[in-house]
Amino acid sequence: MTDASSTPPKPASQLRDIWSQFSTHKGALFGLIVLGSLILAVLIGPYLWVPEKLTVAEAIKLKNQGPSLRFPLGTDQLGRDMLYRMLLAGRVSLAVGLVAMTIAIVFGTFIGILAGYFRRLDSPLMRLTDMFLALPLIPLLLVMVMLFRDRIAGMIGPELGAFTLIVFAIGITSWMATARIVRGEVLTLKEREYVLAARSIGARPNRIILRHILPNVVSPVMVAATLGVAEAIITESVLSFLGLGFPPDFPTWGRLLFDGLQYMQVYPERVIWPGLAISLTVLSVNYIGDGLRDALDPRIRGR
Amino acid sequence: MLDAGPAPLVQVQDLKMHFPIYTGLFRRHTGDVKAVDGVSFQIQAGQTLGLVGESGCGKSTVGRTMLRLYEPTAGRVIIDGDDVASLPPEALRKKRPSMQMVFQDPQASLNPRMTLADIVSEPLHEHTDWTRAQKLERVYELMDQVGLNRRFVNRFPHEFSGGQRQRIGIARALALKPRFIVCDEPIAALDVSIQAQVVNLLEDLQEKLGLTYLFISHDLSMVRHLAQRVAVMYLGRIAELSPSTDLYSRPLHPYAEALLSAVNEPDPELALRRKRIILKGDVPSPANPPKGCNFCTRCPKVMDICKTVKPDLVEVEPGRMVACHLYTAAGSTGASEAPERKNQERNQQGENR
Amino acid sequence: MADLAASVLEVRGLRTVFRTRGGEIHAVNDVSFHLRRGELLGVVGESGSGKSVTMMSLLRLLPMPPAEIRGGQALLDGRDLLSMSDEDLRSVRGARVGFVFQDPMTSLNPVFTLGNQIMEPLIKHLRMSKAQAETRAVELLELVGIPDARSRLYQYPHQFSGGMRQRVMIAIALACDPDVLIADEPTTALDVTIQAQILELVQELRQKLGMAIIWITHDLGVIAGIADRVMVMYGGQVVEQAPVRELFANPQHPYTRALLQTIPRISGPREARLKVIEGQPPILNAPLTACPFRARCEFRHDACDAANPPRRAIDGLPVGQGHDVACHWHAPAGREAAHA
Amino acid sequence: ERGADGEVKLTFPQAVSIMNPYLSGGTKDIYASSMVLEPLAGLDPEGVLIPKLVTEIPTLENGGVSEDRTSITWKLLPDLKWSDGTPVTAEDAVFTWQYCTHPEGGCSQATKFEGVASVEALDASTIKVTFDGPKANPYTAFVSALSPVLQKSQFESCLGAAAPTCTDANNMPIGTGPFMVTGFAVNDTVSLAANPNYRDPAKPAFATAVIKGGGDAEGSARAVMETGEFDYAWNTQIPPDSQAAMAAAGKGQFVVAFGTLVERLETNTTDPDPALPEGERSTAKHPHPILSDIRVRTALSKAIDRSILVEVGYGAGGKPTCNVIPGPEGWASDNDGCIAQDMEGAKALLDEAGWIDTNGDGVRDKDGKKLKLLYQTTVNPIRQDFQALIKDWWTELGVEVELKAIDPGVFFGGDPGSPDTFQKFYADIEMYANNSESPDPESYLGQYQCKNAPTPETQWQGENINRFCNPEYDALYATLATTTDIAERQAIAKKLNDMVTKDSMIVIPLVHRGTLSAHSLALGGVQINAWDTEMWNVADWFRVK
Amino acid sequence: MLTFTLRRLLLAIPTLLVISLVIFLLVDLAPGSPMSEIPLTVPPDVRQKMIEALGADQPVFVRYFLWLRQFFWVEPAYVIDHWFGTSLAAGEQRILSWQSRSPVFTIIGQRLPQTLTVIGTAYLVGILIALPIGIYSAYRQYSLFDQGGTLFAMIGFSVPTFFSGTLFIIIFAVWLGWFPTKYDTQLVVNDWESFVKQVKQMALPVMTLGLANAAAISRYMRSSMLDNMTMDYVRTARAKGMSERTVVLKHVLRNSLIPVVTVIALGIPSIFGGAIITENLFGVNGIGAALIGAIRASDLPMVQTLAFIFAVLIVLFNLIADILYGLLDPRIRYD
Ligand SMILES: Nc1ncnc2c1ncn2[C@@H]1O[C@H](COP(=O)(O)OP(=O)(O)OP(=O)(O)O)[C@@H](O)[C@H]1O
Ligand SMILES: Nc1ncnc2c1ncn2[C@@H]1O[C@H](COP(=O)(O)OP(=O)(O)OP(=O)(O)O)[C@@H](O)[C@H]1O
Ligand SMILES: [Mg+2]
Ligand SMILES: [Mg+2]
Repeated sequence: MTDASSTPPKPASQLRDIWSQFSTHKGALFGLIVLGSLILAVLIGPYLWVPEKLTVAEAIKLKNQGPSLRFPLGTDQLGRDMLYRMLLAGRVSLAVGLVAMTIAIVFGTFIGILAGYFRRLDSPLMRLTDMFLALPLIPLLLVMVMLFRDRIAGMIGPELGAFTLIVFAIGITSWMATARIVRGEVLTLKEREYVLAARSIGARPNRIILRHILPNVVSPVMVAATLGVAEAIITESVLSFLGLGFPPDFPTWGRLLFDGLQYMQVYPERVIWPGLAISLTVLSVNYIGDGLRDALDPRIRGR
Repeated sequence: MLDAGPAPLVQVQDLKMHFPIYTGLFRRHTGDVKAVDGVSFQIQAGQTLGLVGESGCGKSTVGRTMLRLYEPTAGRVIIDGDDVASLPPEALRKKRPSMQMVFQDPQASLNPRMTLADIVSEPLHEHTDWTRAQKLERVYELMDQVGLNRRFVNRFPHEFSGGQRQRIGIARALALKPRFIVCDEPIAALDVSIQAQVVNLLEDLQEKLGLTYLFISHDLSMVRHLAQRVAVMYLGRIAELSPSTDLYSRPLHPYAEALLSAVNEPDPELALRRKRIILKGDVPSPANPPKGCNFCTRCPKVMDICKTVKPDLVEVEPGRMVACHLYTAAGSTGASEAPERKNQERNQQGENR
Repeated sequence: MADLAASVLEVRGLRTVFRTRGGEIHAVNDVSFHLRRGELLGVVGESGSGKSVTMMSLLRLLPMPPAEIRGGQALLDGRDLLSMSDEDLRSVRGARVGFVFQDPMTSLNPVFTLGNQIMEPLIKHLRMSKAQAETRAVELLELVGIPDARSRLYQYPHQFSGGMRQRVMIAIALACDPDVLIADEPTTALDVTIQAQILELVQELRQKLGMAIIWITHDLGVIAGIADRVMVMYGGQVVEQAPVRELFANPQHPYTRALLQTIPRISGPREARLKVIEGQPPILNAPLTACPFRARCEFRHDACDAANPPRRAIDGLPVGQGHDVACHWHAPAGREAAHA
Repeated sequence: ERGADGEVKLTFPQAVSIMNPYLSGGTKDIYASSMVLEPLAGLDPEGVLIPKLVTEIPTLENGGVSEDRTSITWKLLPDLKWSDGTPVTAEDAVFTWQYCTHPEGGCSQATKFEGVASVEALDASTIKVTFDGPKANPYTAFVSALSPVLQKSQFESCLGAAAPTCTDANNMPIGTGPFMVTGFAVNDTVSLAANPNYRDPAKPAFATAVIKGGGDAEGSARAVMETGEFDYAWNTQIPPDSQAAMAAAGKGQFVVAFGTLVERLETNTTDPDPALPEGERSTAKHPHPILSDIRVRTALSKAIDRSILVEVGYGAGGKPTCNVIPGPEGWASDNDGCIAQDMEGAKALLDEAGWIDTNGDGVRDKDGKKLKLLYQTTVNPIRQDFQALIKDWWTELGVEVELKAIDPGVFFGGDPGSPDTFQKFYADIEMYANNSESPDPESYLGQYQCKNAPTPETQWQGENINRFCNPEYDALYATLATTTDIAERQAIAKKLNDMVTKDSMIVIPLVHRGTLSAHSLALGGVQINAWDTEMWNVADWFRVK
Repeated sequence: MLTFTLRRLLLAIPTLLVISLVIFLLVDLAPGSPMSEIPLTVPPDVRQKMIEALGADQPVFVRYFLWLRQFFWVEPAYVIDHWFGTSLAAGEQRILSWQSRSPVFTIIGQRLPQTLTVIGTAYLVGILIALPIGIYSAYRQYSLFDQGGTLFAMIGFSVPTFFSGTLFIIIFAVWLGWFPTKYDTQLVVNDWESFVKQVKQMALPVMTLGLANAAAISRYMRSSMLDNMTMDYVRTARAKGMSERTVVLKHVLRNSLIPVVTVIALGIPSIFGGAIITENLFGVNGIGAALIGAIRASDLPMVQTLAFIFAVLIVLFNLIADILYGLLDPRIRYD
């Protein structure tokens, strides 16, 4: 059985394995392509598609136009090019959605693992979770904005400041579900025999958590992440609506959707574009999550 | 065989492991699962002690508590001079390389998301500061030792057969050159033809590296094959601790006797001739063991004294320790009479087939 | 003990494959056997040799997909289980064929009481009323030796020990007095004392009810104790089949021989070293064209690579009736040889 | 004929919280309660006084107002009854005065009784209001829906600190109006029924009325204009495009009334630089580095095309204006110099002021400082459109603009702890709308006195948002308070208006806004009124058959 | 189980007290004042008087303890008085809303029925839609139906209610004219006609919210079913000759429902919390609309009381979810 003569392989990079499995998942590829093109579009789109410079008076004459060659997605109530605005909005929305989701997931996973792994922390952390669930969101956000907006804006400028604050605010108010789920998983995982085995070789808790527990909570975390993106994008629009979000000349998909509502009946495309963009993002993140979950599981991989 | 070494490598003294039960409004501590309730034994360096008994009697708990995977309730576990049961955390971590464990379920004890290389080198990450290359070299060496093809380094546990998985578990245990290994039913989950491979491997390693084993199993024939001495456990206590040849030829404790009689011989001729003692009655809960002898609820030879007084584990014959009133009541002289009496009573309560 | 003439179950040329992402797995290859009324057929073979898949194929209990039954017949009193309608099959399952699965810990539904689970087939197949079914369920539990059966009826599986759960599984399988009981490693997960209790029970029931039993196990000791006839499987096919004494006394297939040698004994002299079967089980990703055991066989010769040996009788009786083996090599007869 | 026309259904985008206007300043509450509670006199759509509970409007001519203008005497209609059938007496008015001026009562209409020395019941039906000095405009107390008469017997135990605890009285006050409350669900629905004791036996035409609150302007408008579920919707401020689309459904019509509501830009004359220590930021201590220059302010105004703003935001509901007092006729200044956009003129002014784009980045600068402004307003789709348009124009002018939108609850909340209130004005420009509550703008113009500037010392309370301080203005305003001749008053008011607008460009008025409401075509008799409640003539409403 | 429940309930008290204090400080610290809805024409000194009359100028801890006293003593006493005709609460000040000067609990009492009927029905409808979709999607994994279900769920997640609600209004109220857009909270259901009216006016908000709820729950149901579909006991059931219907709808479903039911229970507080946007959109003046209105108006007593009740519900339903878990899953015991 042992064949010492053949040169043994070096431990291989798992990344390639994961990728090769990922790339066989049709849904995941679809998701990756869609999300990739969305990101690419919003990153370079605004440089490629530069709308014509119009004076206000000229633009107003062109308001509320339907899709045309000149304005592929039509114009808004001030005659601004919707395509350009959609692209700009996408930058913010995608960034907020992905970053805020990441913060929520990371924080939630962190809390969940601590609560699940260390008995002593369980009760206090779960009560903290209860508290966050019970806090009324809007006053919380109002307070955060009041306390930090100017300070952060002073440090890194109003736009980046708003971004940081919003992303942080959304993240900090949406980690609770993840924490609960992760805690539950960890409670069962830590009784697994391989965790015991790791302890028997003298592994420290941080190693056990990182190597043995964390990788096994990916699957529920992926689901939470999918939902998180959608929620973050929507929450951002609600925040903007409450004046807690980005400066008003900063379009985001959520805000375009919100603004478009007034015109929904007369110019339905005004809500369709941002709605479509949000749905596509969520759908693609969902499929990517599915694929990633499968790819990260060596038991499924290679089958 | 008994006096193989002057100083035993492993000494367990009155080890207790009680899992607390909390009940009531304020989670008051109202009782304990007495999984291990006063167990003492020693193992000489380079030898194997077999630990047998029925499911749930506390075998795994003994093994795990010895390695401080559970915090023992009481007792001392002296391994190579240090009392593991009371070492402070950092010292314990330093001590871990010298004592290792092979787990019952090879599938469950290997992280499904780690490759063979990761799994086997994990102890090295924790206890050495070798370079990658050095670690890899050691991994290969270990793989050779346990008979795994070096080409398998990048495979995941699910890509191995059960026997191979158990070899990975053994390689991991060997990585830090331990002196003592607890083998917690290392073959129970395996196919017969693979069981033999693993048992042979353990034997070979013991020979080559001078390892000391605590071999936990409920496969009595395997224990007989491997162990020099065997402890039979029942409900958290040791019922009998004897050299294996003596135990298998003439078990003293009624439970050991019943246990041995239940083993199936892979031979139709023998099978027909064997007499089995089928135990009746339910196994008591370890949270609420009977007052006297643990075995009194099912014992075919139960006496009145058994229901009130706990028998101690005493040496009734040279090298043979039994916890049973049949022997202790009669004193050391009564020990030789006991087997006779046993045979007479067999038909009264045990069922004879 | 067995009535030679009547076979309750006759399996002919069963083939089952799994279609997986990595290709097809030919788990069962041309398996044929029969089972007589009142007989206990032991099935042994190494892990992955297709024992469970064979038996589950009979009742079409495999998840399809990925499983696919490619051919063969399974005649239960002359009616083919593999081609009958789903509705008809359901009236066979549980009623005429009882099945005890490998793992007692997970085979019972954790959220229903035992009574509920035992009564289900009674109500469905025997059209009993609830009260009747309850009485019968108590009888069954008593039959499998569970004390205080009536109150146990309202308990949940987790309140039972492993051995008791296995007995409950047997009770469910026996509920409708089936003609055939298929028991898939019912005692592997249990320790010896409990195993002994169950073996006891099965012997008793067989005598009382006169049903035919297929008993899958790794444990040759168990086989030696209770089987009438033994079937050895390897690589998805039957490699040897013989009455139990004959098999232990005169094993023909190299695998069977090796298997008998690997096991340590509880009595007799202690072996210095256990025999092992070196090598890996075959990968069943294509239909067999050569002997599956050839890579590990000590008697390997050219014929083994050329063709998959068919089963041949070695005692003059037709294949399946007496002692037959699927091997190109002819073993010297006798018990001594087996233990060489 | 009373009660012949069934039910009339009204919807408000903001729900009614309370039916006692003295405990709420909210327009929704005042309008709703005006169907039940009535003042002695009201105002018609032209802003002219009309008697409600009195026989006639007291004037100097008829002797109702004393020669020295220190008292006014009202005469109640004979046989006037509360809806519970008890007679209305002068005592009720006296009580109302006591109620609102009680120091612990927190009366929101206290200004209505400002300067009132006493209210006496000369007899059962004669009420004499005495002022503590000559009063140029004596028609404050008991005039308009803001200060109706309460029934003494109902509110007697609700004086002062007890006022908020009288839930039943506050929610279901007994009044003299055409309707009486039959059911009240807080912040939701008010159910009303015709008052059997209403003074005109033929009115109201409707037997019952319902005011349903909640939702948004869009939804309210839709419920009248498209689905026809409601008869009347107050405050249906929606984009002109949608107005047109909804009107096309043919079920209802939009009506608009112009009062004095002006959407304006306020300029900050003090420096809001965050680098300044807290307490000095946006105070008179530091003049604004850019906006202190009138040329910059004027340029900013000139760059704006107000007609486009109107077209985008209000349609028929707005008119371009250059005044803070755009009406009524006679009070409004004829200043219209800002209506035409003058981009070139604006640029020239900035050049002249020394703001020149030296580095060619499109932003003017001076002494190394960029011409950069922070422009804030509340969250509101129309205001955000305005912000976008104005930013465009100013960018063209060479001004860099940073926009900010703030939740109205915070912006108008006046919480001294919040940096975002309009009084604190931690920005360079802010936009909102304000109006004079009565046609006579005296108190409204008082805002711009030096002493009214919000400062840290006053907890940032104060109406002089711009921190405008011109002794001339203060002096002229002082004469207004003592001038009684109407024509003269109007002249002074125009002058004051011009001082804050075209003369100083401290305030940059944008749009004279009307209130837009919608009513079903099946509802007759609606006459929208900007000077008093829109329900001022609800007794005359009827169902078109 | 009982001791477990009692223990958790006892533990909940300190938790809730801390939560109430945090909420209070938070709401108090939030910018905005009860005067923000007052027109600008009301001068500052009058505003100041009004604030004093509300007691809003008191130090924060005075107000907090006043609220605690009112919430835990006066209001219960008031209820007792109401039922038994005693006069425990005589002369005591109940919690008054700053915005409307009405007792907060009266307002909640007026609004609870709408919230429960509309949001509760929507939740129920959502569940009733979601369960079959989830079950069938899992049973036929990767089928067309399953893919459609996924799409439905994702759209349900990603489309905010303000969008779907407005869309439904335009389609069903404006174009088709089937349903009213404004909910009549005063409608009394006492005959067939008014019942039909009630159903009609509930249709749109229920549809809007039901869609969102169904999306999430169907996903949970599906994944839970998938987990259980491959369990050994399913095979046992088949081996007993049970029909597919029994196998799926009895054996698999019962096990799959365990986690789903707890998810559903955990979602129930959100019913009381109301669906702020939907309530607003359709004029269902429920708790959600009250909360948002109160927040906007900085109506501290109202916000505090609602937020606290909400916190109680969250803690309570967390407990109920745990207990349900124990009831549904006989393996779990809490003592
Ligand atoms: N962490 C724990 N908490 C509470 N009770 C425990 C725990 N671990 C084990 N027990 C109990 O201790 C007793 C002994 O368990 P142990 O696992 O040692 O048995 P075992 O002899 O190894 O059985 P098996 O042969 O089935 O592995 C059992 O009754 C078990 O239920
Ligand atoms: N669902 C499945 N998908 C793919 N392959 C399967 C599946 N189930 C079984 N197999 C394969 O079929 C072959 C036979 O499996 P089977 O379970 O019958 O073995 P067995 O003889 O019962 O082994 P054991 O003694 O371990 O139970 C194995 O190679 C196994 O990998
Ligand atoms: Mg064990
Ligand atoms: Mg099997």
